[in-house]
Amino acid sequence: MSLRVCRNVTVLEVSPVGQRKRPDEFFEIRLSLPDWDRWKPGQFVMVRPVSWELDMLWARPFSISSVDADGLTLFIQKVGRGTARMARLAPGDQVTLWGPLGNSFAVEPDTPTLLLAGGIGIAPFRGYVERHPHPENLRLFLAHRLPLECYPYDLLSAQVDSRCLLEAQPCDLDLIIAAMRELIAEYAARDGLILACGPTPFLRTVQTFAAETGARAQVSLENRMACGVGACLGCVAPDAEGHHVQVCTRGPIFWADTIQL
Amino acid sequence: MSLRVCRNVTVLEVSPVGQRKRPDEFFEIRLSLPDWDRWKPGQFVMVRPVSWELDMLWARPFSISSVDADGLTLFIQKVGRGTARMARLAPGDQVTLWGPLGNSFAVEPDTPTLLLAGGIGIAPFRGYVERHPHPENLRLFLAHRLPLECYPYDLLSAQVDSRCLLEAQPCDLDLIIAAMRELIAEYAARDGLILACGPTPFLRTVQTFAAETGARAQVSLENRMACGVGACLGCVAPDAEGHHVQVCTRGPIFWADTIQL
Amino acid sequence: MDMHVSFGGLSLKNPVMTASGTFGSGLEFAPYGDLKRLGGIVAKGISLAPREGNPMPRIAETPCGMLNAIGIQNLGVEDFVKRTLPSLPWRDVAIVANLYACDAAEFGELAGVLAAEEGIAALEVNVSCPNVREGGIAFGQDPAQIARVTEAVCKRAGNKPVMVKLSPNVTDIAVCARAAADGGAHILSLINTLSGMAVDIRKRQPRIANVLAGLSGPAIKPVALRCVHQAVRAVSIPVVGIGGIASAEDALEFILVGAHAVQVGTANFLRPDFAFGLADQMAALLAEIGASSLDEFRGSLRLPL
Amino acid sequence: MDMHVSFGGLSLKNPVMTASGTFGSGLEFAPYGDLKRLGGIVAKGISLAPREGNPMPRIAETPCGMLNAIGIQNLGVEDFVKRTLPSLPWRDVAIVANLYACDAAEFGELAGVLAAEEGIAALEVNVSCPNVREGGIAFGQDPAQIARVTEAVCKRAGNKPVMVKLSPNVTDIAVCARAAADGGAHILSLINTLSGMAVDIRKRQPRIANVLAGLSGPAIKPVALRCVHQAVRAVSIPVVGIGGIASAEDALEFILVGAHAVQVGTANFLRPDFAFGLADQMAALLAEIGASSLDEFRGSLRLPL
Ligand SMILES: Cc1cc2nc3c(=O)[nH]c(=O)nc-3n(C[C@H](O)[C@H](O)[C@H](O)COP(=O)(O)OP(=O)(O)OC[C@H]3O[C@@H](n4cnc5c(N)ncnc54)[C@H](O)[C@@H]3O)c2cc1C
Ligand SMILES: Cc1cc2nc3c(=O)[nH]c(=O)nc-3n(C[C@H](O)[C@H](O)[C@H](O)COP(=O)(O)OP(=O)(O)OC[C@H]3O[C@@H](n4cnc5c(N)ncnc54)[C@H](O)[C@@H]3O)c2cc1C
Ligand SMILES: Cc1cc2nc3c(=O)[nH]c(=O)nc-3n(C[C@H](O)[C@H](O)[C@H](O)COP(=O)(O)O)c2cc1C
Ligand SMILES: Cc1cc2nc3c(=O)[nH]c(=O)nc-3n(C[C@H](O)[C@H](O)[C@H](O)COP(=O)(O)O)c2cc1C
Ligand code: FES
Ligand code: FES
Repeated sequence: MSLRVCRNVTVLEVSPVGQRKRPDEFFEIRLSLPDWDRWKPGQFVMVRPVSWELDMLWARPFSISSVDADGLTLFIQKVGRGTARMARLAPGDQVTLWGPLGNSFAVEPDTPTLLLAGGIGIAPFRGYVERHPHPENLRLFLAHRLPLECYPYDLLSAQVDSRCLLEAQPCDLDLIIAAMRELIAEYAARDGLILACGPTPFLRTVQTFAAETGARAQVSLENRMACGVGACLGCVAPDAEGHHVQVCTRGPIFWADTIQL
Repeated sequence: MSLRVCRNVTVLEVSPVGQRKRPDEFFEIRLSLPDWDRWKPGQFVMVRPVSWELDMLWARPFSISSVDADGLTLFIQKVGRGTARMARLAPGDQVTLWGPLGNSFAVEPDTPTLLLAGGIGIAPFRGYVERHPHPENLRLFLAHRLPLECYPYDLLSAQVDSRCLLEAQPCDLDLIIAAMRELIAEYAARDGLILACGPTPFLRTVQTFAAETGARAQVSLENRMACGVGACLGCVAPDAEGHHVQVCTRGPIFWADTIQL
Repeated sequence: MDMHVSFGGLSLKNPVMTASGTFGSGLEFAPYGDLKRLGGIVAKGISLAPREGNPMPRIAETPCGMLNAIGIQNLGVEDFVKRTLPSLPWRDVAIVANLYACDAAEFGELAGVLAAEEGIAALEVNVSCPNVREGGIAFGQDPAQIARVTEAVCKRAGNKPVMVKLSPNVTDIAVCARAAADGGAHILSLINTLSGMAVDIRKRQPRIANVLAGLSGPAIKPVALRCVHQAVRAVSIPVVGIGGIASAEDALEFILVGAHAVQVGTANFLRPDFAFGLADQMAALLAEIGASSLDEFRGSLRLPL
Repeated sequence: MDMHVSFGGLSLKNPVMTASGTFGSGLEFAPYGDLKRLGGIVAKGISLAPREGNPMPRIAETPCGMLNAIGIQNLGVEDFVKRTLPSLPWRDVAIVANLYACDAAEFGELAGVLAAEEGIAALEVNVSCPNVREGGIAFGQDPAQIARVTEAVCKRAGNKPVMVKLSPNVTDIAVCARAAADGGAHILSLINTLSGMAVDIRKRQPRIANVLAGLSGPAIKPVALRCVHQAVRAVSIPVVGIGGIASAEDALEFILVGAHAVQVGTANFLRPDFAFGLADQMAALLAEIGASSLDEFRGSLRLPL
């Protein structure tokens, strides 16, 4: 039954996103298909360029952003040494890839569903929107720090009702939090579904408002990972009872009330 | 007075030599000029691609094969991890380079001079021939294991009297040694100058015959190096009295009777 | 080439084992290869009672290596015996239990429980618990404690071979090796991680919540080889080499200095199928370098006089 | 930012020194930068009598590191004092002599010769000589010997600060640090290299003629940081951090755990001008991360309760 594989795949394309303002800070990477095609939005892959040899031992986890007949697309923000080196990959380079890994976002076709993306957290929602049977039930909210053109926002806003807020100065954060509170309350009232992906403080905000309003919310965690398969216990988070659970296999997606952030 | 510098220079071109038979085993690499131009044949540079980051800490030493207005040419054989990674450099890549380092081959314009090259040992002789005021006094002998097209032999044989012998099977080695003995005896008799560059066993052969015949011979050593500037004492060889001398600064070229191989 | 090895009461179809804590229970890696291709699986550290392990963050990447301070998170020996062991292919691959406790009595008790299990091929003793009474120096850094713990485990190990895993964080590994051998160990395995640390200059905090952590991966291979070399010369019992193995060549380096088998740890994170092909690659490389057999190659390092 | 540091009787214009054995006498690097930009230069190891050092090969590359067994090749203290020292810019940059001997008396004698030299800013004591009578364990691995050697050097050091360089190859670095402090050391420097080894599976030989060699470079940085962290907490004398520093960030990590200065070793081989710009880069990085001064930043690591 296992669909997970580890393969060397080929880089097809590395294209900067929003390069005008932030050269190379965000990029999309297209990889040749490993021999799996069943995957669910919210799942991720572990990726390690073969050229890394012995330095930087760990692969890096990335949400599957989209898969089509030609390949697998990841959407990546350069935040450190590994992603910087990945931005320099060229077509033809080999990367070791394993997956699809982890669980996936709940899909309730007829439920009003709110997608809350914090920055690069928008990555998995591309696949979610593409695969959703009733995208008209979806709404996207993006809180972003960098110019909008850096994110695949246009792609999504063409398909679903979307809204975004820029955090340019500290006071913007209050606006964003207020907007999130309002949205979460609205979806709680409609017995909707809330899915969130972004940095930990962003997820904490979601968790807090969901708890306050009783909203059903899922959060996707981005803990540092070494193995991605549940073995190293390096990625754990405490669940509601304080037991350490692996984010890579028991997550990365958790119901907001089952995990401590 | 010091001419030595350390600079990041740009890879202009990486071209395989004799690729048909041995893909990528030999290659020529052209680098943009560091801001020096005075160098002498037999000197070398230390080269470390910036992309190596923290793995493979040491730069690799290579003889300066040729320098012209556009750049510096090295001629490299792939023998291990470092040279393999250098073969994958692309135009535009940055490498850290310091030099010119070490001493140089004796130049006696009017003396009959024999250049003995063992395989990749031919590299410095390209520059030696190009810079020699009377190339008609030079003769080249190349002992090689791989097809001739892998070496810059044609380039040199167009300029100086040249001869080569292929070591394809064990018995060929005897032929090569016999040829070397004969050549060295001839140059000893003519009070000529002998310059040798190649693997250690090759240099030992030169040393032995030079001692037997009283020939004046210089050998260029290829010890493993870490600093290239005489500081680490990792590259030393015992001189005639058994004192350890740095090959990088006191060499790489030694009169054959002053060093123990 | 025949890669089968027998030593110290263990019989393995090839000398490649996976190292404790880096391969989960083994089952996590089943999607990526056939567990039966491995010589052995050392399960993750097991204690008598369940342990939650250390707070997060627990891992950090370092040059050619990594730090971890997992803190032996596990569900306890009862869960292991009832739920994990039965689902492992223990008839076809040697399953080694890795025992963690903080005193000799507890080690003995743990050994007693595991020794009763048909599915366990051997017991590996992890003596890295910090000895709080002695200022944080671990049991495994004190030869007398190593001997005491080894004896306690051996007494309760029944017919299971006992493998004592040594720490490299000692002045003289030979003394520790002899202490374990004197305590009755059948096999030594080494090295466990080097004690290390990493800090974040921006947050002005350690990168690992536990502050101190264990360094593993290719960075430590030279230290591991040195320790194995010294241990092999210090004792007559067989030795399993661990530390930084990331290729067939690395594995053979440990065999060359005299190890009977190797354990692969951090390299399992390079790619989850890493360990499965290693024994075949070792066999091919042995043939390529002209070794006539694994036995002939083992310990054939020529030292200067 | 003001990068000047004074500690233990040393006054440096910035906290960047070059480590012994990796920077020659200093003069080898003069073509690549202005020696006066350095905080200090620790000269290569000096013994009373000239030494040829170990046979070749003496160095090998390892993952993110290197092994060396140079064996303190040097022309002896007399040559150093007469020929090297006068040509160094000792009025403008602190020149530290690195003393190597195999017993306390010899150390004392060496210290006496060097203490008389105006051009020497401090004495660094390298206690890594293997103690043949005690089975190859080095002086530096035995706290009692560390104390004895330190005393012997201090007695003859006149007004020169004495810096004792500790080995990481010990069970408890804190005990060694206290031994040196008790022996009268004014400063500790650490770490020296980790004991390691490399072998060639094709030749079936060690890659280093001496078999055992010292591991250095980025690979060992986590071990070095841990040792410095423990030493800083064990003693009240100032500590100089060494091991794997290859960037301004690395250097600041050592300052963060409490080091007063750092020494750069293997990174000098990355490029010969490496050390010259490091202090400026550290200053810029300190400003970037919001530190108000070097003093404020030093030792400001926040540990969990
Ligand atoms: C399930 C999952 C899905 C993810 N999906 C995406 C995605 O689609 N696109 C994307 O750009 N990023 C994604 N991430 C985050 C991505 O893995 C990290 O940004 C990346 O690993 C950083 O590597 P680095 O070497 O560049 O950074 P490092 O130099 O290792 O670290 C730089 C900074 O990033 C933080 N960091 C490092 N590793 C991780 C990590 N694994 N997770 C979170 N933070 C980390 C560090 O703490 C540090 O602050 C995902 C993470 C997880 C766990
Ligand atoms: C002064 C000097 C000039 C040189 N000129 C040239 C040249 O013009 N062209 C050229 O192709 N090569 C030249 N070499 C040799 C070249 O430096 C080595 O082939 C290279 O460093 C090997 O690096 P690697 O990482 O590929 O090999 P490694 O993986 O490090 O080693 C592979 C094999 O090469 C040997 N080796 C490694 N480093 C050296 C070294 N520094 N010197 C000699 N053998 C080594 C090893 O012992 C091993 O057998 C020169 C060496 C010196 C000292
Ligand atoms: C994440 C992680 C967890 C580990 N857990 C254990 C453990 O539970 N018990 C144990 O004896 N060793 C444990 N180790 C040590 C390894 O088994 C091994 O001895 C060490 O990592 C060195 O080998 P390597 O360099 O191949 O990883 C762990 C290592 C890592 C990286
Ligand atoms: C080639 C080489 C030679 C060394 N020689 C000495 C020496 O003579 N005396 C000494 O105290 N340390 C010596 N060391 C150790 C360094 O000074 C330093 O402590 C060690 O390399 C760790 O720092 P690093 O990782 O920055 O290199 C030497 C190191 C190397 C690499
Ligand atoms: S990343 Fe290893 S357990 Fe999750
Ligand atoms: S390479 Fe360092 S002294 Fe020659």
